[in-house]
Amino acid sequence: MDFELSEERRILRDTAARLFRERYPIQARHDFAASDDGFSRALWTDFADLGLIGALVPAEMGGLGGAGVDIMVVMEEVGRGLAVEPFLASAVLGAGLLAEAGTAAQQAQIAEVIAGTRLLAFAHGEPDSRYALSEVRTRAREDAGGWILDGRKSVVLNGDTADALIVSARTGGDAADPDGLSLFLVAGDPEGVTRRGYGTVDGGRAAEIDLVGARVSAETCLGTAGTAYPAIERVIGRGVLALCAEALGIMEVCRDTTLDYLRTRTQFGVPLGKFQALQHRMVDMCLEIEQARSATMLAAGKLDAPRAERERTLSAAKNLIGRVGRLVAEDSIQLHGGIAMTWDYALPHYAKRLTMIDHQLGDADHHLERFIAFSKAA
Amino acid sequence: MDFELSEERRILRDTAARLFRERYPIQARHDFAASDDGFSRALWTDFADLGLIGALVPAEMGGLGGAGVDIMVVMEEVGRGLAVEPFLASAVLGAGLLAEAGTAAQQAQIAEVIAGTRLLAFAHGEPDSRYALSEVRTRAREDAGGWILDGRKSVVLNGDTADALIVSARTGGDAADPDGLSLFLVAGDPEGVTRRGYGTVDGGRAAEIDLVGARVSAETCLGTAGTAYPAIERVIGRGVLALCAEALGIMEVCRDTTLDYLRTRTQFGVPLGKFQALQHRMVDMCLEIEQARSATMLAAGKLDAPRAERERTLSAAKNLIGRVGRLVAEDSIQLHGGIAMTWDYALPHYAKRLTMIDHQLGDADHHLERFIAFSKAA
Amino acid sequence: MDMNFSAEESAFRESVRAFLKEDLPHALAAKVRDGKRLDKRDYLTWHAVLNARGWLAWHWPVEHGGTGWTPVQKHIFDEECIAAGAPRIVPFGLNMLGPVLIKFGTEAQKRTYLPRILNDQDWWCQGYSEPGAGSDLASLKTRAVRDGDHYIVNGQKTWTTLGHFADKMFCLVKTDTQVKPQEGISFLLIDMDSPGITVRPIVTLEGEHEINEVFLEDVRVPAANLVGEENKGWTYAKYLLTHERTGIAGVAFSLQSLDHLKQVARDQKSDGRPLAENPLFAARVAQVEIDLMAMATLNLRTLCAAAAGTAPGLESSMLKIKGTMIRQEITDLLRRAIGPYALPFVPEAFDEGYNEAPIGPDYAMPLARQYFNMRKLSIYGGSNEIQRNIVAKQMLRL
Amino acid sequence: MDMNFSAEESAFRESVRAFLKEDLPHALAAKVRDGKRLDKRDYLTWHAVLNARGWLAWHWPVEHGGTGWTPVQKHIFDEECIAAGAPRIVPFGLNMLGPVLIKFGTEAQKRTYLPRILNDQDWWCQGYSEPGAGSDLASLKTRAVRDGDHYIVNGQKTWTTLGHFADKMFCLVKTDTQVKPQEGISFLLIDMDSPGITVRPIVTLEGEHEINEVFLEDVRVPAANLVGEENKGWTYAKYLLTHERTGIAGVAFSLQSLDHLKQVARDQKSDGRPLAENPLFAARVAQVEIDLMAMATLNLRTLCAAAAGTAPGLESSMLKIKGTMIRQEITDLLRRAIGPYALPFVPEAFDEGYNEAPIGPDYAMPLARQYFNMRKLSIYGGSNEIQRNIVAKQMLRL
Repeated sequence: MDFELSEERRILRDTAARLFRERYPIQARHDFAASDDGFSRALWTDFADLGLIGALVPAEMGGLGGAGVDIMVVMEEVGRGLAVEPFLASAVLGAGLLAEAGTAAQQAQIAEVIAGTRLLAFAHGEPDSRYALSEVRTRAREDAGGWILDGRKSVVLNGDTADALIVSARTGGDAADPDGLSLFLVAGDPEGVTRRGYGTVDGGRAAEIDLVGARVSAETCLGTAGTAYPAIERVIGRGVLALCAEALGIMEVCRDTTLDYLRTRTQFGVPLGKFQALQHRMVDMCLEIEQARSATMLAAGKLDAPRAERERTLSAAKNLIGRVGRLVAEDSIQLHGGIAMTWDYALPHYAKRLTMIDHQLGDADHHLERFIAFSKAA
Repeated sequence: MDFELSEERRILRDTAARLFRERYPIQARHDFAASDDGFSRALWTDFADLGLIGALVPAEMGGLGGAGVDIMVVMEEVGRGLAVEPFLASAVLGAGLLAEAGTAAQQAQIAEVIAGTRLLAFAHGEPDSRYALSEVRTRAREDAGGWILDGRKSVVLNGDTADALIVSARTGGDAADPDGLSLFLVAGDPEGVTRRGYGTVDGGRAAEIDLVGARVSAETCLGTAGTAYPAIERVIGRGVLALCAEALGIMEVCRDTTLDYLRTRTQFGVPLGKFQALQHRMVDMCLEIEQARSATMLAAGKLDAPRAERERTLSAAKNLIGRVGRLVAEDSIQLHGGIAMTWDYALPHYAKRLTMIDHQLGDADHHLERFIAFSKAA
Repeated sequence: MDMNFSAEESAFRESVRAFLKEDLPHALAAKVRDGKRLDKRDYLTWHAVLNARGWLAWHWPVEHGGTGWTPVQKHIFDEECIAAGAPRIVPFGLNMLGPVLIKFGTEAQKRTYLPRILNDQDWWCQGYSEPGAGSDLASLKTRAVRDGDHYIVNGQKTWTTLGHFADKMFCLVKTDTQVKPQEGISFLLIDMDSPGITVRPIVTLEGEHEINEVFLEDVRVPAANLVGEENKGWTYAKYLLTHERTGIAGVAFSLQSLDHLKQVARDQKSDGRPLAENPLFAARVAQVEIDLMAMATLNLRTLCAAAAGTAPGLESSMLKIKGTMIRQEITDLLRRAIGPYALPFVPEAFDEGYNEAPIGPDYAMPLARQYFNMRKLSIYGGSNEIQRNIVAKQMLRL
Repeated sequence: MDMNFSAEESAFRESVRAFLKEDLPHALAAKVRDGKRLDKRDYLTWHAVLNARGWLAWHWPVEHGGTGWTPVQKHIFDEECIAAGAPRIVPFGLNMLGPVLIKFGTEAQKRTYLPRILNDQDWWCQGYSEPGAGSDLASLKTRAVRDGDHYIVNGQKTWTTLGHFADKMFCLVKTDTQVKPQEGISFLLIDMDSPGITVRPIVTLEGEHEINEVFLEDVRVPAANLVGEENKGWTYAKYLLTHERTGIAGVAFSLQSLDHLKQVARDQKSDGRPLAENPLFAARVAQVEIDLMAMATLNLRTLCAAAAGTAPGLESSMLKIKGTMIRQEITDLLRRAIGPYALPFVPEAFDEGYNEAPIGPDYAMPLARQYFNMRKLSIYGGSNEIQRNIVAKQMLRL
């Protein structure tokens, strides 16, 4: 057992940290978020050049790392920077699915994703699926050597700008059946595919996607039809870890900002930090963040463990991140008071992103139930 | 809507309060608890003479009140006094069952209960029933014009000293079926009835009761066999209210004791109460007690409402009492520090009784689930 | 003790319901229920409807145009209005300034301002908070210097809710800087169109403009606009802060939000079944419902006690603390209830006349926004920490 | 970063398991698991077994008879011992006084006392707390006055855990009353059979005798029993309080209790099904299990960092706070799990040789008692409030 980062990963972390510090002030972030793409293509290329995208993808697939620790190191800095670029959508989920399930031809695209020249998004969630991974009602039926897709995908992260969507659809089984799921790599919006893009509360972008008799070729299917569930679960697991690490980076910024505020803001003639009730809440916040970090490290270390142990540890981390995230978002606003209710202050934007992480890939309660289920299996 | 006590009830409250203040110092209470009976028969008679037992029993049954408010007024003082006498077991439950379900002949015994000369106990819970009211496996079968009882009753409050036990048994239906339940008034321990008495954590007494082929007469059956469930539910509801009110009295003592301690105990050269973190916890304790009082008042006021509304409000109160009770017990010990860990200080005995109330007639989680179930029905 | 509404109270409730059914404009109720932005006209419309019925100034004495309602009636009225989707009554003139003028104002001030409040000729805003002061209200820096029959006011106010709609501001200013912070404060009435006043919007974290900064530069205010005595303003401000306010616990809002939460939970699916049937979610909802049942009773207990002459100091702080905790908990459950559909953020969807289909279920779009907006509840009007200090001070007497 | 145990660490765990299987007396483990009272002999038996294997003083340097284990090894050892039902190692001599003597004692003191600790010739107790001092340790009042080559000690100590078993006490005394509270304190070693010492039991809320008051009246203590310098005792006391202690978070205890909780929940019935399947109860258990998984990792992170040279001041306070919260939460769930069977209170059932049938399931009787006893965790060893003060001070640097 060893808790230290290797020299290589320390360099990766410092590289990422420097980039965000120098090129990602909060106003730039607001501008990126408000642009048509909802992020900076220029910076995305720079991230690619520095290896931050590649670090999220397994080496054997052309990436530069892809282990749990790599995801943790990069995504923490993404969180600290409050970055709106599609690290999760394109690199962790998109490239991850190609790596896990794609044919050799499809996997060839991973290089472009890592280079930042091709953007992917995972169109999986549906209006009634909430956080259930196998709850897919979108149907794919074979027709004339290709597939016809019908269904609705909801809140597809960066789904508005992706060059290609990876669409999950049911080729067999019933609504919540893990068997019978397939993935399709759909590029260039064929007829019958409509995307409605919009901004999200945390400064990101997403899209609703309608598939009405959308015809795609046989080659778009990732791997063997009907067997996609294990790949989806593994890649969503990597996504969960990525979100946990992003949340950690955010929580540390919230903590540090609040500590600074308590040190410098005076009320009744003394710094706020002199008030014991606020001190104690601050201490509880700090120790819960350390707890959340520990759970995330554990999940990062178990990313390649057998299924039940892996999923159980991931769900434990996402549950704790959800609980601690709420505490940190709410208490850091409360300890600030009014200033944290204003758009022009950076903290509330961190708090909003932190809160929305609980709405991505399963909230605290979802993962609590999942933890219970996988604990029985373990 | 009106929140004031009537003149009559104010007198009742003051009478009870004076009696406990004058005759029930904590050392006397320890002595009563440590005696063979586990309580003071002398005081029990005095309580009877002052009308405190009668106040718990409906007037039309020879009692002196029996409305929700009466139960609340008396049991709050019982809580403040940390009394170990069988108010709940004999008066609320015992007399209550006779009143709700008994034949005229059986109801004639209510007068003795109110006079303090006859003690009843309700032998209902069983080793696997936990808090489920209809989970009764004890069987009664008809035989030669009487009944034969077989089963095991557990943690029967004051079951060791009761002159008669009211035993629930199944004359029909399956384990958890509300239908098919009957009650038997069993006096004088017939052959086949064994009681094993013991002390409880909160200074009370209880008994395990074995029924092995115990033969009782036809006249012991309360009302019509097989139809006891509604009466049990109503009387347990009165018991729930009694426990809530007792808990309120206890919580106010805990609060006042802790406030006093914070005011007078110095640490680091100032009274503990100067420390803001402790102040804020104290405030939260106080406001939660006010919440608990409100919920109990509401339940007292709805004791005669239609079933779903009544049970829902009772379960709401017991849930809140359970949650707030834990907070008050734990925080009042913590705010005191070491002294509250010692037997010779009064507070921990209040905390123990308060905690044990959560283990009687359903804990916070049990009543939360019940609240949900009855909310659907309401 | 009787925990049921009397026949008179139930009849009163019926009369309120009938009034709301008849007179609350449907389009307005729909805007409120859909979480649309309300403009100034919406509030004025509703005030006018209430005023026509004589129900606008419910906290005022009858002789000034109030209702003379009991606390229970006020509670019933509040509950029914909010349940029906009525906009809130803008409190600054009616609930805040009105009672102060009635108690401390000159006859001339009462004659001038009270009818104008009732008829909505003046929209008032509150000039208390200042940058740097926060919860430490007494440390304010805005100065008013007497100059003949005027005061010259210089300074800055902030968190001025709906100040961009206001015609007038009641304002705390420092008239003596040589004394202790809480002394030397005066209570002034200021025209918002006075030269030297600038109102700048503050955009809140959820992207809305509801609050403002107000800059005062050499603003001339007639000395007749002083309320009560010079340097005694702190007394009036405190009176206003502790003055009986039926709504401090927000019970009616919470009841309405809880009802909404239950509807949402019945509609949302979790593993193919209604979210309302998920045991964990159901338990969270039930727990806050139980807290709210108790709070509703506590609120009524407190209001009745206050009406019977007990001062509501400590109790009103308790109601504020727990009431806002409950409201915030419900908004938290609402945002959780909609799962991934908490994410979409389309501010134009809250404009009147926005006609595109909602993203996700129609109830989803305002919920995350409301969750963040409601963070303010535990901060403003004396933060919950300040309220705890107040209660502790009274309880511990140290 | 590697979150898995190395092959060496796993092999070490196996060797600990083998040792426990072989050498931990079965009757002793059964007593611990059934929640029976342990007597002095039980502790001595277990110490002797560990000492024979060279594993008694695991925190001491190898040259004094310690193990030289890494933090991970210590954690593994602790976890396995508690899981196997071993009694705790009595910490006063081994974990508290030992390290102080090794760092600050004279050669004579080390030669005299360290082997006697290892061989259990001396049972030590701790003389820190005093009535009236509580968490304000520095305000102590016990005085030691130099008289030739002796000190004359007068005063009173309290909360002296297992003091009724003790041969000796290490004790903080005031040797200079003219200076600030934290100065003028000295660290003395006192024979418990010295004339003038009286030990009186304190019965705790759950009816047990584990702690004591110790009265000192004109007790003569040889000056050679002074540890370090006169008036510098506060330094040694602080060293002892912040000295690395694997067990401060109580992770191994919590793991064992959680395991027990799960067994109980599988056995107990709720509405005819195992309590473990009740969604609310299962959620509570899962939540504390997740907290504990994180805490176990945090504990190891901290121990490794400390071993690598980072001082564990702030972290050890955090571990203490959260670790005790988790332990207390588990004991709370245990008492809830058994429903009405939390009530029976039969103290004689915890005596060795009690042979009557238990009331309710055999695991039920100690649980409420343990719940109340464990309230102490957040009070002693520096209350959780004091720990929060310590962390806040370091974090905020105000």
